[in-house]
Amino acid sequence: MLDVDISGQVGSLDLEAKFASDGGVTSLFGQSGSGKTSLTNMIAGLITPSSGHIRVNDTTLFDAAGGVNLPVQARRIGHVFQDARLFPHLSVKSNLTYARWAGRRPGSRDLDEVVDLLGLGTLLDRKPETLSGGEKQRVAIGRALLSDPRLLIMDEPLANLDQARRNDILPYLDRLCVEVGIPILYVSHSIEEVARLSNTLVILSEGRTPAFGPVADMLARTDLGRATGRHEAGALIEGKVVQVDDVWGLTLVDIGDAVLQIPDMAAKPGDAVRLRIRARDVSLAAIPPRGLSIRNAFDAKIKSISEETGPYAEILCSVGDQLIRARITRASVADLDLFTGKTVTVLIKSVAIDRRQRGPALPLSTDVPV
Amino acid sequence: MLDVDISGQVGSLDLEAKFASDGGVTSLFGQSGSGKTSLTNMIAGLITPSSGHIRVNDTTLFDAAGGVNLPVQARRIGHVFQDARLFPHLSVKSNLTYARWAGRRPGSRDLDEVVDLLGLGTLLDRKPETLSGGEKQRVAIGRALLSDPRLLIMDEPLANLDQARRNDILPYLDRLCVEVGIPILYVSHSIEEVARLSNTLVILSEGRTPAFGPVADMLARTDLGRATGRHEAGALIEGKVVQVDDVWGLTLVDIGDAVLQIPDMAAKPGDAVRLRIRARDVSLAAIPPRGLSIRNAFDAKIKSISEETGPYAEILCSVGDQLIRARITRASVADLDLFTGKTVTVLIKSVAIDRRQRGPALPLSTDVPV
Amino acid sequence: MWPIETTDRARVDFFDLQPAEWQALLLTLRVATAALAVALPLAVLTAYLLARYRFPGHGIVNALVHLPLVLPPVVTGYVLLLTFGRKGPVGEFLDNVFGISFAFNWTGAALAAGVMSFPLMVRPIRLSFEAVNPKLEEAAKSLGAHRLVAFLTVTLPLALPGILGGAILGFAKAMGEFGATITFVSNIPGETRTLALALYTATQTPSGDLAAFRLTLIAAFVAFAALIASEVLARRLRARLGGGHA
Amino acid sequence: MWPIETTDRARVDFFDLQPAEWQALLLTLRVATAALAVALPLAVLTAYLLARYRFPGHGIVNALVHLPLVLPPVVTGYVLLLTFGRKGPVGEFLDNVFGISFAFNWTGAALAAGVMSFPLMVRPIRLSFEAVNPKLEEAAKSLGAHRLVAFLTVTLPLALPGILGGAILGFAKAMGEFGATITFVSNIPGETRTLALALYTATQTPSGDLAAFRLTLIAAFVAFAALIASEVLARRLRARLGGGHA
Amino acid sequence: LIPATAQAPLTVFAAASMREAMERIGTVFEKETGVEIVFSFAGTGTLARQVEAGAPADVFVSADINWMTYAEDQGAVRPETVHPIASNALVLIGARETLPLELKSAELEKALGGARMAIADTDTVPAGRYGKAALESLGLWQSVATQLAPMENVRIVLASVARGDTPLGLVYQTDAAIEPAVSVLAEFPEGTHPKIEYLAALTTEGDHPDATAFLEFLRQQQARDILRSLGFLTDKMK
Ligand SMILES: Nc1ncnc2c1ncn2[C@@H]1O[C@H](COP(=O)(O)OP(=O)(O)OP(=O)(O)O)[C@@H](O)[C@H]1O
Ligand SMILES: Nc1ncnc2c1ncn2[C@@H]1O[C@H](COP(=O)(O)OP(=O)(O)OP(=O)(O)O)[C@@H](O)[C@H]1O
Ligand SMILES: [Mg+2]
Ligand SMILES: [Mg+2]
Repeated sequence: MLDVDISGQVGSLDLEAKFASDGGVTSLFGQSGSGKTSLTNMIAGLITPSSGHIRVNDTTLFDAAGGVNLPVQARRIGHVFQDARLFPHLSVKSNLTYARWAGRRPGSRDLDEVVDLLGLGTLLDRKPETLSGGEKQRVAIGRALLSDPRLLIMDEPLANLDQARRNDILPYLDRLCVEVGIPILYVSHSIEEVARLSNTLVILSEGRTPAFGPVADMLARTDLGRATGRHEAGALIEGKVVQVDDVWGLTLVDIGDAVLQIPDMAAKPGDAVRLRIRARDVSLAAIPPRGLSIRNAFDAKIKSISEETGPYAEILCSVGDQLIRARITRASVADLDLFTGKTVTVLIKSVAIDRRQRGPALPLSTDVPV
Repeated sequence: MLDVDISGQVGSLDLEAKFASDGGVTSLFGQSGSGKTSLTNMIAGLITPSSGHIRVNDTTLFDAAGGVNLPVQARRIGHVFQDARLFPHLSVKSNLTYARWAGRRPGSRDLDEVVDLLGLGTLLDRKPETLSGGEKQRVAIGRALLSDPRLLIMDEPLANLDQARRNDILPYLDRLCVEVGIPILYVSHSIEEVARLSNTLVILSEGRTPAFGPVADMLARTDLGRATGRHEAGALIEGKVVQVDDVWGLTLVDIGDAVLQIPDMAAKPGDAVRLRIRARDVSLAAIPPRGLSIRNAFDAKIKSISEETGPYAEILCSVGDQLIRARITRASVADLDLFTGKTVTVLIKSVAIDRRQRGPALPLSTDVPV
Repeated sequence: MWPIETTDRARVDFFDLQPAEWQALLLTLRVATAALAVALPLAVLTAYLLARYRFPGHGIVNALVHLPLVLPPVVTGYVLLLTFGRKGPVGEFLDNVFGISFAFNWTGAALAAGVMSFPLMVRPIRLSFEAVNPKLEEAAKSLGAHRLVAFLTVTLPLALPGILGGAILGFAKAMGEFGATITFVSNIPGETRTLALALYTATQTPSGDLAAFRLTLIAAFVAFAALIASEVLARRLRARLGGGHA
Repeated sequence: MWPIETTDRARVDFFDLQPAEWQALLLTLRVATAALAVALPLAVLTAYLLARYRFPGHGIVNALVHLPLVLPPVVTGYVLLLTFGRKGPVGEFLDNVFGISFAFNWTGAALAAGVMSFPLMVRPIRLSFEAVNPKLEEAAKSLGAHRLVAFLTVTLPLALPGILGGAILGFAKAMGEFGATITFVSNIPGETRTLALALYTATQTPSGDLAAFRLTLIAAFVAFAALIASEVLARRLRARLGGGHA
Repeated sequence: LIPATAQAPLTVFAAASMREAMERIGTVFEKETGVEIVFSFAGTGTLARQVEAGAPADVFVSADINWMTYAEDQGAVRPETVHPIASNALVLIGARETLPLELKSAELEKALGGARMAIADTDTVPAGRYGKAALESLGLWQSVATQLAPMENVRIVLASVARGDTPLGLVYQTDAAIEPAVSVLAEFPEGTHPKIEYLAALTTEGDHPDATAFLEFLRQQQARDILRSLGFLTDKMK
């Protein structure tokens, strides 16, 4: 649980942020200079807001009215800074274990596990100065993970990392959140990462938080196009695994009025899953087509059509009580004679579906293509 | 023209790099710690290789055999460092214009133009310390752009920038390369960026360059899956604009045996274009379907089918003398009864096609979704 | 200056500087300023060389710089006398060729002060140079700045807090320098009798206590003023340098 | 030690230290080491306070620290004599309560050396503290380190080059301190006659020239050794600190 | 640290200009009595203030009547024990083999040739004060006052003249006697300056049993011989 309602001045920026989340991963999303780092610094206790409060789980970290202002070292926040801020005089290993020997936080996490996850095995005796950009970033992540935090703040932690490494780390963070119950405040410019990882999305724009809420809702909102990056818009679909097809490596997911086939190798029947379906990956057909490699085809009802200038149109369709967005050309809207209320066939390539898992007892989601 | 063949030791890394490119954008791609920064430092003259040579256009920057080793300041390389390395005591403006007043490089580029491009207008009087991460990065880019370089080295320049800003900067770099003819050496972890921007792709792996070549060829190579990130594989298609449909905002591109419709608003008939088509966006049909929102459907012949373990299969198809890759499920390969030599219908959503422009006299490519 | 009640008379007398005190004060400022003006650039150069280069003789230069600190000032003054005195090898040369004479005049006092304060300047300046990230100079070069320009526009400004710190130590030392000065250029009122020498003179006479006390106050006051000015300057500098942490 | 040809006899004599010289040398080392041991921690503390905090009296502390530099050493020595001497208020108190006496013994020499070298230590150390990025201490705190721990594990080690630099200046000054020492604790062989004082003593008569020269060499030699050791240490330190630039 | 037993060395605070003489006398005294002696040499003023501040000195040897009087006034020395042990004369010196001159304004001017005359500091160093008095009484002060180079101690005056930095210098006869590189050009007649006397006394706080013996020894023939051999005058001492 994260409950933030603060205002304050940072340089020329007038920050006024208000949002709440139920734990899990809360993503801060906004343009460069919108105040993301400033906001995280206030939550971490590095900048004192002028008013408001900050609560994590049941602990009040800051409350201007109540005169509460826990010092940084008492907040137990694992902070991955945007600039890694490694200790230049300490070896990688001493950096990683700093919270243990200097912060007296024994830490429940295993050093070896984190070292393996981040691929730091061969770097332990090195000094930060000799590390590459991505290596520094990984050490910074490891240092925060090992600090036994009750909240993890990660300020663009994967910016300099390659896809393979991201694909290792993201599920780990997911698991940390789900299994260990550590909430994460995640700053990222990558809507991919945000969509894949977060439960709650907070939009930050010029120091304000014009909107926040469950990530699915937020990604479906068209009024936030500019902030979230329109072409990355999509929908999150809730479903339940009904069957695992080991022969073809496919998993069947019941989403209510349809069953989707997705590539997956780690699901069990009965698992609750969330699927991210990007608007650009959804095609529509006026009549159910046959003989396509596209495996997912089901009927849906057009709820709205937003035609924009330019070549694109955004179609919102409902399947049962869930929503799916499609982006097609305006030309196709005309060709297929689409209108609100019409029933169309939604086509989604299996390979284009991202799977995310939620719920405490679930196994770790694996390295699926994003 | 860029011709690099060097070897040297950097810390524990044994670097041995050899590649050449015909100018344009050369992307260095490799995992964290593979030696990208070290290689760029050698080219920039910050690390002296133990042997080999470095040539840019017609200038030899380094030649161990010939005893040539131009000092950094004589190499005229605009270097965007991975860590921004702004001058902390100078204002943003003085940082930007440093090459002019301290390097005595008058510079052909206009300060205002660069400031606008990078959105630095309100920051000119600020000190670097007060900038946000992305703002620092933008100033670093601007500083290099304004240094009148004959080669631009950019080490993950967009890592901390949001999509909108990237979409502003990438076409500018493209134009710089194409119109002004400044070659760019670009380090990035984002295959999107690499695919969109570069002519030549150099793979770096543990200090070696196992492969380099035109980006289209490289992305089509399946043996580099690990390095390029398999799910980002795709193909580059050459074509010529035959018609511009202003009504629907579509451009028709003749790719030889087929005409594709892509969303575009800035092309002229006769323009040569390159299209990037990702394998995950390509569907196949056994028989030509009808009534789909998918606008591009044309026949192609299956050249090969690589079935992997897991759910995926990669199909290589030929259209005229060009190649297109499709990634579909193994299940669909069986369902559609695909085999090498069979003629199938290739389906590609218009909205999924990335356009890149090449050739000197072409107008600037605009902000298209990636 | 403003009307003074007669009862304040004694106090006023105490705070009014006597001509000899004025003379010593002005001379001290002149000597310390001249010492700083000549020694500081040299100290910056020496500090930079020691910080950034390993050359043969590095250790010797370093040791020579510190020598005036280790030897009793009288010895340093004596060596100066032997070298720069009218009949000393260097002194004679300078006198004949340039007409510069250090013997028994205020320039000699400045020379002594400069030599004695040199090690105090070099060390903090050197530390500052060492603390400047050499990568910034690399960045400057990559933008076309030649070595000297890169030094002048990047490294030097970033080392300014240290240079200021060194300058203060040096100035304070130059103001207080006594042993080498009296040995080298003797204690000539108006010419080489700085505050420190005047103060010493006062302590060496049984009845000089009050005079010594006054002179101590004057010296302390000037030092305070210089220090406060330097603190203000340093604060501005740090603000301008953005803490030096980009 | 090794067989020596008789023709080398004079040379050997010259390089063999006489008992009095040994005594002075050992005393000097003892005094300088003791001065450093006591003054350095205080200097680090003072420097940190001056660097990181603005408190009322900041300027005064800063000025007091520098005062021994501005005043002629004789004055400082005299003030010490009046304060810490057998009949001085502090001296009497310390003697009565703790049985500590600085009067005319080597601890007094160490006190004088410590006071005189204090400003030379504070300045470089302060500069080093100011050069440490405070964001690193923030990072340490965010990892649970309490203020003092963060200081001890991050700021202090990163400031070590400056502390070492200050220590060297201080040690060199302590070795060469003369004016305040001779004034405060006089020139008693074996007790307060350090190398610098012995050197002065030797220069007081023409027949002392050779002795003075020898003593100068000894002092210079010790200083060189200390400097070289410090350079080696500094180089190692810089290597360990990774240049301080992460 | 100095054990308060009879074994403690006898501590003598002596003017730095007496160093050679004192050390020689001390050696003889040690040999004869077996009493260990320790000397502390510094400027007379410094020593006087230290004795006043309770320095562990048993005997104070001053090169200057004023400072001895000061010490007496402060109760630092026992007035009844104060007595002269030697006296000295002032001489004008020049570089070796310079011709003697007469103490006349014109001759001094000529010898100086625009350069300075080295002298011990006329305010702080006894030799300088005596020198000033002598020059004044000879009517020379006016003409040379602006051409003086007052130095911190006599040794530097000697060195300065010996090296030719200053053509003339004003020092004690004892100093001139030991420095081979200078010649005496003129002597200042007795009476042109206050009596140059070296005085010794027991300190108030000193409690060394052999202190009185040393004080006595300073006046005996052996000590006088040593003092004379170094150029001090002892004839008029009682
Ligand atoms: N000390 C300061 N003085 C003036 N402006 C400041 C200061 N500190 C921050 N700012 C401004 O406040 C804004 C928010 O900064 P912040 O670092 O929070 O941005 P951000 O959202 O993290 O951006 P990025 O994604 O680029 O890291 C920026 O425009 C920055 O320039
Ligand atoms: N001084 C050094 N000592 C030891 N190893 C070093 C040193 N400098 C670099 N390395 C190692 O060389 C490798 C290459 O570093 P480089 O900075 O070139 O990587 P990179 O490809 O730029 O990585 P990234 O994408 O993370 O920035 C890294 O593993 C790094 O740890
Ligand atoms: Mg930020
Ligand atoms: Mg790198």
